[in-house]
Amino acid sequence: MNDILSGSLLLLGSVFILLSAVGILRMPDLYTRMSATTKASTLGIGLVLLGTVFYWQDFGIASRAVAIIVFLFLTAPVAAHVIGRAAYLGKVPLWEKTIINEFKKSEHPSENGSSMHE
Amino acid sequence: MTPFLLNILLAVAWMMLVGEVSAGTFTAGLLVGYLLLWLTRPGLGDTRYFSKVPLIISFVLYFLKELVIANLKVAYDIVTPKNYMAPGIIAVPLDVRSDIEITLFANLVTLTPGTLSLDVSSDKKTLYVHALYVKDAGQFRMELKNGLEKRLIEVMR
Amino acid sequence: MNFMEWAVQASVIVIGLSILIIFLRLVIGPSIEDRIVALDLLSANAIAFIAVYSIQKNSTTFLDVGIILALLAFLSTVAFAFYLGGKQRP
Amino acid sequence: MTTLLAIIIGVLYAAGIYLILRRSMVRVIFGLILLGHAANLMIFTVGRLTKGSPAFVPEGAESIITRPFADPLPQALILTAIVIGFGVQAFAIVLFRRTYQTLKTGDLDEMRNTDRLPEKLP
Amino acid sequence: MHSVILATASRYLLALILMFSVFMLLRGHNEPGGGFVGGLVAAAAYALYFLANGLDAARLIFRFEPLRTSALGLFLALLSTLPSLVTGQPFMTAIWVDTGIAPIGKVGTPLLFDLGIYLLVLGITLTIIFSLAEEDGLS
Amino acid sequence: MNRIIILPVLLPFATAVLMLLFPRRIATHRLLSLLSGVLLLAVSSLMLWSVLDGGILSLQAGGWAAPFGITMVADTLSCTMLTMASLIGLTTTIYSIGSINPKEEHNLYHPLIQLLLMGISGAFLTGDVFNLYVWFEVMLISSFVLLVLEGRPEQLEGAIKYVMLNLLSSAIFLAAVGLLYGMAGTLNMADLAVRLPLLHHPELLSVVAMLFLITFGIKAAVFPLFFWLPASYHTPPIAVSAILAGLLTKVGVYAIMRFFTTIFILPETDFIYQILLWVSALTMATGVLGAVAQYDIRKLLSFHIISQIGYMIFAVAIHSPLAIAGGLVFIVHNIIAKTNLFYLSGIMRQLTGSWDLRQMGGLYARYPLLSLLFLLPALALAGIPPLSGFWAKLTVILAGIEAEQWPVVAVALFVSLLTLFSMIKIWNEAFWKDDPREEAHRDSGRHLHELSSREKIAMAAPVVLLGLLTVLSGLWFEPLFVIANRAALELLDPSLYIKAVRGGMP
Amino acid sequence: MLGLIATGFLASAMAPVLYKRYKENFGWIAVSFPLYMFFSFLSRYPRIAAGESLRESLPWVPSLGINFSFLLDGLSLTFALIITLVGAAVFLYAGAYMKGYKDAGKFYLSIGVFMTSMLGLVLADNMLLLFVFWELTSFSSYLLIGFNHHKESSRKSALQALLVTGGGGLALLAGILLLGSVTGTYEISSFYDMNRVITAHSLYPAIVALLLLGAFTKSAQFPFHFWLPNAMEAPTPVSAYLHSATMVKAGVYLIARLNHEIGGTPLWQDTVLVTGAVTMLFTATLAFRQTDLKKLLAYSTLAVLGTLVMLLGIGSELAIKAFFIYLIAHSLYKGTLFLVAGTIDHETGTRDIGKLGGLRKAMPVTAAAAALASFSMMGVIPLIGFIGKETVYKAILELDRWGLPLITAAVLANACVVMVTLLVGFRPFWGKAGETPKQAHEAPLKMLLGPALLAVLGLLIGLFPDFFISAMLEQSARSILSEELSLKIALWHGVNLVLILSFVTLLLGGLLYTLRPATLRHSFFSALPALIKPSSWYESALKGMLSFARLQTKTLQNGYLRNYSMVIVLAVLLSSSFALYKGYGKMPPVPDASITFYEAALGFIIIAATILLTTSTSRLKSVVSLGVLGFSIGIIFVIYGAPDVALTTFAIETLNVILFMLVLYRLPKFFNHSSSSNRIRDAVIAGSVGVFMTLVVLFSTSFELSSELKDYFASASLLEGKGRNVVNVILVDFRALDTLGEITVLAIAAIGVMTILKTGREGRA
Ligand code: NA
Ligand code: NA
Repeated sequence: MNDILSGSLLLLGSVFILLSAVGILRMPDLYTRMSATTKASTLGIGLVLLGTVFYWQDFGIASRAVAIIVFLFLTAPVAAHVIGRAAYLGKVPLWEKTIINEFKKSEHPSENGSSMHE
Repeated sequence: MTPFLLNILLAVAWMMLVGEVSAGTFTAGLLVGYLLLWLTRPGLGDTRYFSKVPLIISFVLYFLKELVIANLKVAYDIVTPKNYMAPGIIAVPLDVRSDIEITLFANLVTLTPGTLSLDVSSDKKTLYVHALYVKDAGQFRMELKNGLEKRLIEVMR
Repeated sequence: MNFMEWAVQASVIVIGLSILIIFLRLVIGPSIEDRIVALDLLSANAIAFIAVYSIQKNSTTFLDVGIILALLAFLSTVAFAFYLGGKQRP
Repeated sequence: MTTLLAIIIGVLYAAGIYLILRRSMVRVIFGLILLGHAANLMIFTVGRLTKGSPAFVPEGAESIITRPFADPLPQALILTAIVIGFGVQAFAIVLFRRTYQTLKTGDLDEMRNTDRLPEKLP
Repeated sequence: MHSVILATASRYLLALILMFSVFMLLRGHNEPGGGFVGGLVAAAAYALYFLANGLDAARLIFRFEPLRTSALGLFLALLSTLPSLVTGQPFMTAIWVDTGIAPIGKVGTPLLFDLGIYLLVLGITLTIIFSLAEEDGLS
Repeated sequence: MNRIIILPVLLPFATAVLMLLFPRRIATHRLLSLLSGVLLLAVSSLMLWSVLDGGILSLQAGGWAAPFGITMVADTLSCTMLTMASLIGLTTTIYSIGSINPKEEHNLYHPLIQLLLMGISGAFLTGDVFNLYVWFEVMLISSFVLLVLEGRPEQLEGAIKYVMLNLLSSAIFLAAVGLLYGMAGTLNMADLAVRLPLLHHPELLSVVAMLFLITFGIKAAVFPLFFWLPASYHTPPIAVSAILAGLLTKVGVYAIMRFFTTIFILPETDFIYQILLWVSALTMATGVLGAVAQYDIRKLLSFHIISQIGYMIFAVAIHSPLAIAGGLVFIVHNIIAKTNLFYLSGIMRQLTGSWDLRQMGGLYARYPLLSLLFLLPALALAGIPPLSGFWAKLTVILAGIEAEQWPVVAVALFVSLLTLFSMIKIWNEAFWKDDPREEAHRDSGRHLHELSSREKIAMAAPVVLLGLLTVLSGLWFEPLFVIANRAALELLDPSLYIKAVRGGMP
Repeated sequence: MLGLIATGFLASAMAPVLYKRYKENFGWIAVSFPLYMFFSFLSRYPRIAAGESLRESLPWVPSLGINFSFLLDGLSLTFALIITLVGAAVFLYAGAYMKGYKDAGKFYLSIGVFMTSMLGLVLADNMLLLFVFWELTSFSSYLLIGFNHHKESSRKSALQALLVTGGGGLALLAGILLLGSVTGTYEISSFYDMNRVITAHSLYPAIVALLLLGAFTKSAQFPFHFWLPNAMEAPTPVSAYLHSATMVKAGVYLIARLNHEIGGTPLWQDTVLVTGAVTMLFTATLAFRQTDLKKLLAYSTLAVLGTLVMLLGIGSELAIKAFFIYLIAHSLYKGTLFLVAGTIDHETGTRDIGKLGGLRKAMPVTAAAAALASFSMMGVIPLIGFIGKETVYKAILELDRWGLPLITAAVLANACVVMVTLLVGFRPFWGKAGETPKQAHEAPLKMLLGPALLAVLGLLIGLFPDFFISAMLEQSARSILSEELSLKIALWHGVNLVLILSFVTLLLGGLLYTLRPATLRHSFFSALPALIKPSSWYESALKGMLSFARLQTKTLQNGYLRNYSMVIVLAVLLSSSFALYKGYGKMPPVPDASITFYEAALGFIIIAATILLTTSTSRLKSVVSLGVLGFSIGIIFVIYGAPDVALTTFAIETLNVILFMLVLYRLPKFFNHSSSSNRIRDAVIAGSVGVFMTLVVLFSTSFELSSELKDYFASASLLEGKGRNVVNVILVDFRALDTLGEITVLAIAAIGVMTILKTGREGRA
């Protein structure tokens, strides 16, 4: 029974991970990639780890797996934020079909550097 | 969050890490936690915390629901060849005030698929959010404020 | 092969595939931020791989590596962002 | 896998050597780092590979002789080598940075003053 | 780079990661980890704090002079070798205290040695990072 | 007595740690350095005496029997090298007190020197191949830092080459150690000596031996691997140049000696000696020609190091008892004389304000005593009897003659003539020639009376001491030769070493 | 004798101090030292004359067979007496001559060391001990030639003398060592009866060549003669002492000393004879063009040295007799004449014979001494020079081979010597007064005593040869020929061919003297000796060596780091491939080629990231690739059971990223200056290294490794190391010493980083 639960969680998680991977390949610009996919990945990994919790059913292992999940959920959004912010300030272009942009450059007068592409 | 509560939390976290629930590990956790809090004291500032366990639980459940729904939505978009996206960057005025509230809110927004907190204005009154499915900017703002932000404020205050 | 073994095998392959796809993004870019995001995702997926691998090899010691990996991947992403956001530095 | 690792090691060595033969300072640093990786992987590989079974004495047991396990000694050597390598690399990177700042060039071909002979024939 | 979100997050992460680093240090004799990784993780915590909050804040919160921390680490490592000399055994022979402590296992000079490594690694990593940051005027 | 072996490593380490705990107390640093220097010299001499008296000492670090732990071994060779290292450590410390800028002392100069000595001592004493790598790295990184302590452009430039090429050598070293373990399953030198002849698959031995040879060849600065040395050794403060020049390359030679007399003495690795033979001739020749072409006294001396390494390598290539003894005599002589010459060049620079021989002059007329002090190591280096260098040259060449290596003997003799030539070049330019500059433009140099008595004593004492040693070891050569002979016999009969390390083990 | 030598060195060392105290009067003190030695040798004369040899030995380096062994026999006594006697004259003379020199203290030190070394050389009974003194004479001679070191020509000449004699010294050393390895001893008296052993040995030709090379350079034989005239840069007492009476005779001494042991073969005798004869004639003709008093004397000295060597080459009893008389005669008259030349120089300020004349009125005593010595040098009866020349001619005439050419050469050479004598010994004192820079006065007593003593001695020995030198001669000849000889010396033998030849020589000399001004104008005569000019060979050799040194250094030490790295890489590649080929010579078996999907993916990523890193044009992209690479390698460690290594790898990679992010702004951008052909070349070499390493890994993993250590660690980790993590137990316990070194490296690296940055800030401030 535990195997079934655990195996299903592994599979489900893997699917989310794959989806996110496909997403990152398919999405048109950096922002859409980040908006769409980084969390799917986080969720997928969380599910896989949950799978390990159910596989071993050991408090020590469970707490370690949970620690990873908690840590991932704490850090993933921050990471996405800092990169998204850096990209925007570094003038990584938006997809041409972006319909609205309320983030005015004047908010950040100091940001006048060119793109970070080398 | 008072340092004391934080200390307790760290002690619990310690027990989890060690993988053994006992008075010994808890005491060790308390000690380790106390030491670390003393070390990191300047960084914590003055925060208040009062226990709202039920609120927290319902908030977590709400968020998980949102998370799964949004994930599925985006997943559908990824696996289907057609693109439903209408992305944009929206300025969301903030009611949350403290740094920790802003951070939590922004991170929860980011964690939800389809949205990404790009930046907080320097006066900390506006959050700029990149979203995949923007039909109406005003509506998007209201959904975010009435849903996630409202519940977060309930939990935090 | 029981279900669990099968699930583990499948997961390993699926995760491996995902890693390859993300690596493709890392190679393509085009912006440096794209590559950094890809790197971040690669490390995260590596955690998933390690978790599955630890089930496959029935060895829990690898899980600790996952924690460190999560922590450090985050740190390097922040470092990259720090650099990218550092244009205004003297 | 040993074969694949042998090839990987070869590629790492080749790339490392290629990079340290460049004129551009930063590439040379990257070359050094690659050589470090190559050496570590090589020690690991020639110490023979054992999959998925780290050298830990399990709870309750007193030795791990009962099952095949990865040789811990090469691991300990690599750990030491990695750390030493890191220290040395960090120093080298900062040295290069400082040199660039002082000499205003990143072209190693322009750093030939210490080897210059006096112009006048004796 | 100043982001409220990162700065706030880093403050809470600092304690968490530091705790994890101590954990890594203490059980390294039995599980993956040890003084070296522990020290690196601790350094990573402060590095994160520095990246988010700047050099001055990071120095303030670290409280000690990084190089002295390394020196202290070396000193502990040195200290851990002395009992063997005093007791007339070959240099660096481990001396163990009989009673074990729950998560750590047995306590002895190797643990002291590991603690020395921890402090040294923490100290030198921060020495390097802080020196570089200072050089770039990143206060 | 065996427990004393760790002190040469522990003493400088402890001293450095104490200094690092109080990084700003320069006066304390000096005092501690001196104290540690004296103690180290006492300890290493005691060890040498003890080894000569009672045979090889060994210590199993951590109490783990060989080959499981790390063994430290003190035989006659390592004790002799160690004594030399501690002697040079002490003299350099004294010399530094009079010559190093206090700013550098604040930049942790003294702890760095101690750590350098720690690395050197470790390298001489360890009986473990990987541990040798570690000590090499300790030595290297401290030399890196010492090299750029002042941060002048030429130091940075020299350091880049020094660092890069030495790191390349470390990479090769590491690979060689890995391969060796992969073949023999052990790292203990004595254990290797026992196991290597019994290997079922010895095919890779020649490759591994070759890699070790190249690694140590780079450290020892032999042809054609020496480029890092002349590119960098003339750039740091002269006290640093002196200690690096005196000791670092010799560690490489020591390693070659150790490895190719104790470990790699198999039919598979015999071709190495042939390679060493030709390498030695080319090293002697290219080094001395490099020296001849120079006008910067430090560069000239740096190239000389290489040339002299050639003689030591020649000795290893012959590896007869006489040759090894001669090689060791050469090392001892060279450490003393070469370091002394670097010290002297620092004094000459103080007095003339220049490193360039063409800018110097008039020293013979102004400072006859200094001239005499210069002549001692200079003539010793050129092999003029009865100074130490004569015996060094004599024994090595005699060994070459006995081995009937005529071409290399011829090169060695000719090179010694060129060595004389280049020493005379310094003498001619700096001492005999009149000062080329007008009296008014001599402000860059300082007159003797302008130096404080601390500077004078601290810079002169090492020169006098080493000069005396050069003379005394020439006049009373027999004891040195007896020690060297003992070392050679130990080296060429590894069973003693093996027995000391592995005890009763089969 | 050891005591005497040791005293000599000690006394020399005290000379500068004493000189400082006694200044002007030091000459009188100084002379006591050689005089004391002279008399102490003289006191042994009776025993030696009685056929005794005195021996002394003290071990020095017994392990190498080197002892302080001394031997006083006829040969060494002759030399010792010459050395000390001429030394006394010179020391006394120098007391006045060196008055004006600031460095007179150093002069006495050097010349004292020289004299003692020279004594040691002739007394040594151990070849290596002899060599030690040999080198000391070379070096003290160097210091004395370069005494006027502010002059470039002095420095040059000193260097030249040192290089030539030093080079010869090295040959001598090699010869001695060879001789030692053939005979098993360095004690000269020990191989006294080993002539057969030595001459039959296959190394004999080499030994002869090397020993003679040493002797010829020292005694300025053709083609090494050129250093001697140049050595006239030395102060005149030095020239008198070293470069005519003593040091240049060291080579002659060596040949004489070893003649019995090594000689007797055509190789030895002919080489010596021909070299001596060529030197005699060639250098004598070179004197023709000289105008400087000292140069003239130098060339005549060369001719004499050639003659002495030639006589040893002839090797007959008569020749040895001639050798001895000539040796003594020459030391006496040439010493005198050099001192006289010095006096003239000192008093008039010039040594140019064109400017000198009529000095006999101002300097009567000097003129008398000069005349006496000159007659001896010309071979005029009844001086010792006459006996010398007579015996030489006799010895040559006795020869059946080469008699005629040799006698012709000898007469010609001696005619030149006569001419030189006329130029040096008479011309300055006679005729009308020349225009000299200084007004000439008679020299002070100290400068007169020496030359006068030597000149008178020349006369006395000439008159009573039997009394003075016969006994010594016999004993010396015994040392050289090892035969009991009874050689009576007489001044007058009646009118015979030899006497006629002597007469012809004088006439010819006078003729040359008178013809000289006219012939000198003909370029033919001045060009003649220049055709063969070994000194220019020396010059070009020196120059060539210097240019080659420069070229080589420029080529090798060219400053390009990538070339340096390339050489090392090639050294590894070529030598190790050779070693690999030697070891295996076949392709490796492929071990364990099985592979899972994720391993393949990992391998792909690592290789791709490496390629990305290598080809990247952006630094940031490179850092990202490096990150991927590092993390992937970490995963390999995870897969193969090395969690601790993986942890460390991840941590280090992250730190590397942080480090790069902090410095990247301050690092140069990538650029590509290398030509594409360079890049291809590098890629080929790098690729070859890669292939080589792959092969090595495959080879070394192709068999099982049985490691005793692995099992030991596993079993001892918990029981004795008290830990379950074996790797960690190794790090902090089994191999804690490694870790101690490792953390030391880290600490030093941190200090380095801090220091570099700090000095950088201070530099900018
Ligand atoms: Na989101
Ligand atoms: Na560990």
